[in-house]
Amino acid sequence: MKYVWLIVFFPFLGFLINGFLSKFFNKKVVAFIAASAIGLAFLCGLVTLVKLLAYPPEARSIEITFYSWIKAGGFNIEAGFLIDPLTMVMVLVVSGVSFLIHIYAGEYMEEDPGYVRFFVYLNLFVSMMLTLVMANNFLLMFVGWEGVGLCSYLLIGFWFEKDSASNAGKKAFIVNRIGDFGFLIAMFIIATTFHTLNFKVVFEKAPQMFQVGSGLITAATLLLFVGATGKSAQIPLYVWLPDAMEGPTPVSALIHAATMVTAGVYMMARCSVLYALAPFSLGVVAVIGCLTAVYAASMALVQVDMKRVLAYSTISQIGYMVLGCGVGAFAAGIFHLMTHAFFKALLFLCAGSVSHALAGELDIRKMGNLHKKMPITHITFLSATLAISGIIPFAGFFSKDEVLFETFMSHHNVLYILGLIGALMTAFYMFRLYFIAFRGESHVEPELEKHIHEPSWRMALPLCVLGVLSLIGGWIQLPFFHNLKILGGFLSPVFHHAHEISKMEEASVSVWLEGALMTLSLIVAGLGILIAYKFYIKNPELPKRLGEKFAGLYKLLFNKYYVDEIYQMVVVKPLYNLSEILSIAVDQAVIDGSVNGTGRSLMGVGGVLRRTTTGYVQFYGLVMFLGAVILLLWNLF
Amino acid sequence: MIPLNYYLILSGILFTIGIIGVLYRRNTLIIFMSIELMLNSANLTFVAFSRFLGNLDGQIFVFFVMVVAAAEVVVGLAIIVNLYRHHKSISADRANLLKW
Amino acid sequence: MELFLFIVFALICILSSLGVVFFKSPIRSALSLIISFFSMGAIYIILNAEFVALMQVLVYAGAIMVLFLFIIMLLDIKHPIKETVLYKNNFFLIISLCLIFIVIVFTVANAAYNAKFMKGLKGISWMFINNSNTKAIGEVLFNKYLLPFEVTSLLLLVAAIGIIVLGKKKQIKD
Amino acid sequence: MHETNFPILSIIIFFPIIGILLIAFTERKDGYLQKWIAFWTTLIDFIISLPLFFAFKNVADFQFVEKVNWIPSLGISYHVGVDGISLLLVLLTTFLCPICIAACWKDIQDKVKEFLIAFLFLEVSMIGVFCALDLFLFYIFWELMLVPMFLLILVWGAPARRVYASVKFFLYTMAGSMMMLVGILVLYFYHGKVTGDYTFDLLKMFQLKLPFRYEFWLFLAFGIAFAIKVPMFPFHTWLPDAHTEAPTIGSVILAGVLLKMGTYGFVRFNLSLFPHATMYFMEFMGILAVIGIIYGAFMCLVQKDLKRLIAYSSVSHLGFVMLGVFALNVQGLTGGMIQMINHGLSTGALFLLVGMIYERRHTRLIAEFGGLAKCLPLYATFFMIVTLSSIGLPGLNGFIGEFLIMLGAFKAKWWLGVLAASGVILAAWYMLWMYQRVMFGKVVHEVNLKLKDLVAREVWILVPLIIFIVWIGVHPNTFLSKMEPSIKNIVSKYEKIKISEGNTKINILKNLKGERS
Repeated sequence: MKYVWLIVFFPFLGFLINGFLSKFFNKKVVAFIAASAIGLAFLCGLVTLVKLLAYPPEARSIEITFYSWIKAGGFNIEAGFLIDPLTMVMVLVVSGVSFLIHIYAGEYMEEDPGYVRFFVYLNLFVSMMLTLVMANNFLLMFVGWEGVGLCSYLLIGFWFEKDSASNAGKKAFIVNRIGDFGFLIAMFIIATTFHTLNFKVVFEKAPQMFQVGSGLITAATLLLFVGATGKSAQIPLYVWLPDAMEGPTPVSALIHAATMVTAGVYMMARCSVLYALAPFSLGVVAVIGCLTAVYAASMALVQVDMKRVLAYSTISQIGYMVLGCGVGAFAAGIFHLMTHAFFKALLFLCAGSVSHALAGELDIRKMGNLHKKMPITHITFLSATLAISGIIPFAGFFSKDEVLFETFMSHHNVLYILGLIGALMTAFYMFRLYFIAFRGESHVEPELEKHIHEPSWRMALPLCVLGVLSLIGGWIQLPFFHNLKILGGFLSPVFHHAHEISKMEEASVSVWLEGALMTLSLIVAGLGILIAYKFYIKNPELPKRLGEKFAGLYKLLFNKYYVDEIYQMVVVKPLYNLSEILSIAVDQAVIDGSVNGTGRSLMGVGGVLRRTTTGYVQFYGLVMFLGAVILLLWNLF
Repeated sequence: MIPLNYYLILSGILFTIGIIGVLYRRNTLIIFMSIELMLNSANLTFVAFSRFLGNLDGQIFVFFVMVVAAAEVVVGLAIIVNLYRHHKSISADRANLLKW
Repeated sequence: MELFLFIVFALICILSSLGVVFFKSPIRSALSLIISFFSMGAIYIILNAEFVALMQVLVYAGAIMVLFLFIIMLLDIKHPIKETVLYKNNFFLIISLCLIFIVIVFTVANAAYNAKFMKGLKGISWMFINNSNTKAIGEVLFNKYLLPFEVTSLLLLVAAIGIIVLGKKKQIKD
Repeated sequence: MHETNFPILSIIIFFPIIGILLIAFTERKDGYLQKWIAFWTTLIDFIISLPLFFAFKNVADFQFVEKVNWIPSLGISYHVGVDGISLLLVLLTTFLCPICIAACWKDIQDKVKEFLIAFLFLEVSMIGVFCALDLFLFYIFWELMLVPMFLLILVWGAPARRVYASVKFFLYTMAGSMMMLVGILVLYFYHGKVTGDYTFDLLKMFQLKLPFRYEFWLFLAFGIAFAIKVPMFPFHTWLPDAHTEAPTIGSVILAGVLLKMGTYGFVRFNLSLFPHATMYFMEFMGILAVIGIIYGAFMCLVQKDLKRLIAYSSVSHLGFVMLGVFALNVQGLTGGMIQMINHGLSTGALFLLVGMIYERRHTRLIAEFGGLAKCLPLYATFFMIVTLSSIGLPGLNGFIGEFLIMLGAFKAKWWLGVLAASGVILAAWYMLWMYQRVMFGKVVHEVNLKLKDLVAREVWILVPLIIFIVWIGVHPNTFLSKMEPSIKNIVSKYEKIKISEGNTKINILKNLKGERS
């Protein structure tokens, strides 16, 4: 168990080697080092998992501290790692998916000049993500939190010649920073009330010191949620994710699908005890999660860029995870997180191989019946689409159904219905994408036509592995056989503390009710697919007619509800103008003015006095005599 | 016996006339003469007080005043000569080089 | 009797000094200055300070005025300097200040009049050693005031050097 | 407080004078010999100061104290010592100086001899200020420090507005220190009147119990001098001018060390000598500090000149430090102290980087640059690391300071902490926007393409700074433990007051009136 720090150390070592010694290796070696670093981390993760399973379920929470990081007065933070089932799930998901993506990226970034720099940033990202996941106190998690934000800034703005890329990077970092502002304030509240930031201590002391629904805890949890919205792109602070598609596709696959965006969900799961103590903030979380799901899905309906569609679908799927956490079913949230990581990464990688084949072309209107020329990509893409829309054997079905089931069970009926609508839309836009891109007549330009080729094995292998995972990923949490809920059982010790507080009754659910709910979500998904089929295969001109009829609505959705423009107008522009005014009005005019003013006025007084030296001796004599007389008068009277 | 304050009034008047001469007249020579007049009025006060206080210090002091007056006049006139040589006139207005 | 003499000489002295200031040509003002010196000497005699009177006449009237006349002759000022207009050089200001000064002098004089000085009116025997004022003055001068006496000689030396330097013609610089 | 026989502090303070003498004897033309001499003197001075760090026992009182009577009749003594607060600042100074000399190798070509003498003299007075324990000696070093800095800006500054900037800097600080002189004299006479022995010794002043009225006005007198030096919000306009006109080394030292005089002064004098007044002014200074943070950040957004932008960013950073100092609790003060060191390192590095690009392009306007990352990759990486440290990215040094300060401020007044935290967002905004305009995007001006990347010398200037930036970020305790005890004993003074008088504004006013009646 002592070697847990190796998990984080290997990617960091990869970062250092590639960073400093890359001059001596060629591309192959660099890719190998990067991928092997992540592979080793994955293996260590497995070893730790095996060791963890050896412990009895309740004792599965080991904390290893290394050194005292900051010691100031009574406030002492130990840097260390906390190993428990939740961490293990995250570690395995993160390192596993990133290992596959590293292999994929080895091939994908082949002819890119910044090859080494790409892998350096990627390795740094994975090590930061692992620190975030395994940290034992809020501050170390915050280090990982911002480190991950930094790497996403670097990777989004990877092709920094493109202004749009560097702008997107800057936007991502600043929006994350706004989220971190909330996280920071929450940390202060926790630090001042509990005098420590260590998870174990805080989560033991919280229930004793505060009863359910106390104001302070609600404030802290809400601010933590602000941090989460920043990082996991929920309603207010999601604007950076669609622009983040400027980065290379493996980056989007790794960071903006599988790992970074789920950090917010992980943090909420980690602080489940605090959230249990504040039902109000749980409610807020659930509402925001559900709204984001529906809102993002609506926007995804009309997007034309493949990666933008996937970006919005990520936002909406995370909305589901947040909804899961919001209704108190943290295990369901994490389960959906895991399955989502698989099929969303797969979708992005397929998008990558399509753009690879079409020389960077991502506009779906210029694609069509690629299924014959790219069989592997086509099959894996199909499996991922089925998974995400929630069709029975695939992983997406089980995880999304679990979330919707928990929402229904905890009587959030309105949210349940919204969730269903979201699921419908998801199914629709995913299959819209599938039909336009792979089925239907080909709109590919003629000279690109012959260029389409199946990607080499290094790109195809990850696709297949992820395909299989997105198929069998769901089976570890089968709905009917409670004793067979492997993942649920595995995670339960972590969340039982939270469940005790919020007195979640493990209601014995009749099998019929569960079956009914499952069939209902199946029907909804099927409906979505049929509509998409009718729209884009049966009579392709139907969407165009619909588009004209609801032109207003279409334009609104297409321009992303003009949210970016609103933010720009409401927040960015006024702040910039304010500083402009401030700098001119206050700085130059008032302060500088007053300083120079005193200088000039002294010069003025000097000028006046200068007049008195007329040069005539008698004038001076007169003045002297005047002074003498005045003195005499003064003394006499 | 003439009381002391007659002498003081006399010297005061002489001193004032001297001042008028210095401040009013443009001719440097006249200025010098009025300065001599002022010094004399001071001497008068010295002698008057030594007479009424009953010790000789006052009169001794008159000698020192005379010495100073002599030195002053001599140097002053030398300057006037130079002034005249330079400006061809001894009017006090000429020397205003110090004017700002 | 003594009072009468004092008033006569005082008047002469004031008139002559007014003359010094208000005569157009410098020669006339120089001569009126000599008259005022003589009247001053007379007043000193009234005050029984013979040696000082003698000195006054000798040094002032004799030496300094001769110098003045000499300079006037040397500079042969033909035309008196045209006086700037009366009120130009703030004549009224000077007059007003002098009036104030006169007021001050009167008050000081009256204050002195009733001050303790009057009591000091002892006889004048202290002024004479075996009835010679000069001896008394010489005795005090060379005992109590020896150092100042030497310093004045130094002063005169400096003045002499000063004049020589000032008086030289400007050689053309080599 | 034990008297050490070996005068290590005096050696550190006056060692550069040996350098000055050596340089004085070299002729004018061989500039590089002079530079080598200056470099070696400052380096040896740094090496001598290292044992100071290791031999420093983590104890609250002053160490390495030397006391020699200077003018006994007036009670003035050459009294020098170091405690937790001033130790790290002395080390920062001796650490930055060799780096500055190395940085000015190509930069200063004319009148090198005078430059180096002025610089070494500046170093002497800087270290002197941090070690002086005698008010009179402190004031002398304080004034001595102004002269060489003034010359640096006046003679070697950018020819545009250097006279205006240097005169403004000089007069501004001089006006402030006049107030301080009055304060020192009032203290001197009051101490004499009360205890009978007229002395300038700081340690005796600590025991002095001042009535609130005295404390109130003395706090203001000292406060203004230090507020101008810090620069706090209303008094900061001299800083951007001084920085834009100063040569690279000038602004590195000005930002790296001179600004710390103000904050050090607040901690050493205002906080320790006038506890009641500090309690009274705490909220006011806190608000000023927060305004400084946010106002500084806003200014940075609109600056066109790179150096002016960094100057305003240091106004914002020092606003953080002041907030930490006036949080009046251990976390805030520790954060403030460590943030002083961080600011010295990161802003110093920023100015060095700007100096390097100025050496190549002879311009500081951001519009002139663009897409430098393509042609200067190594420069871009260094610039990125330093920008992140100044933004306060966790894992680097900026975060430690800012986190502790905000925590301390949050404990003192919760809304102060929240406002300060907003400063963090603004910092990210203007720094990244600057970084993007300079480094990313297409290369607009062709001349940027032909620029050479960093030379070995320049790399070796930046590497020590980066090492310390990362060290403080990863393992700050090496430094925090040194300053812990002295901060505790200052803060304990305030805990006693809080407990004894339940000090709220009202009863401070009460005892203010009490005194008067």
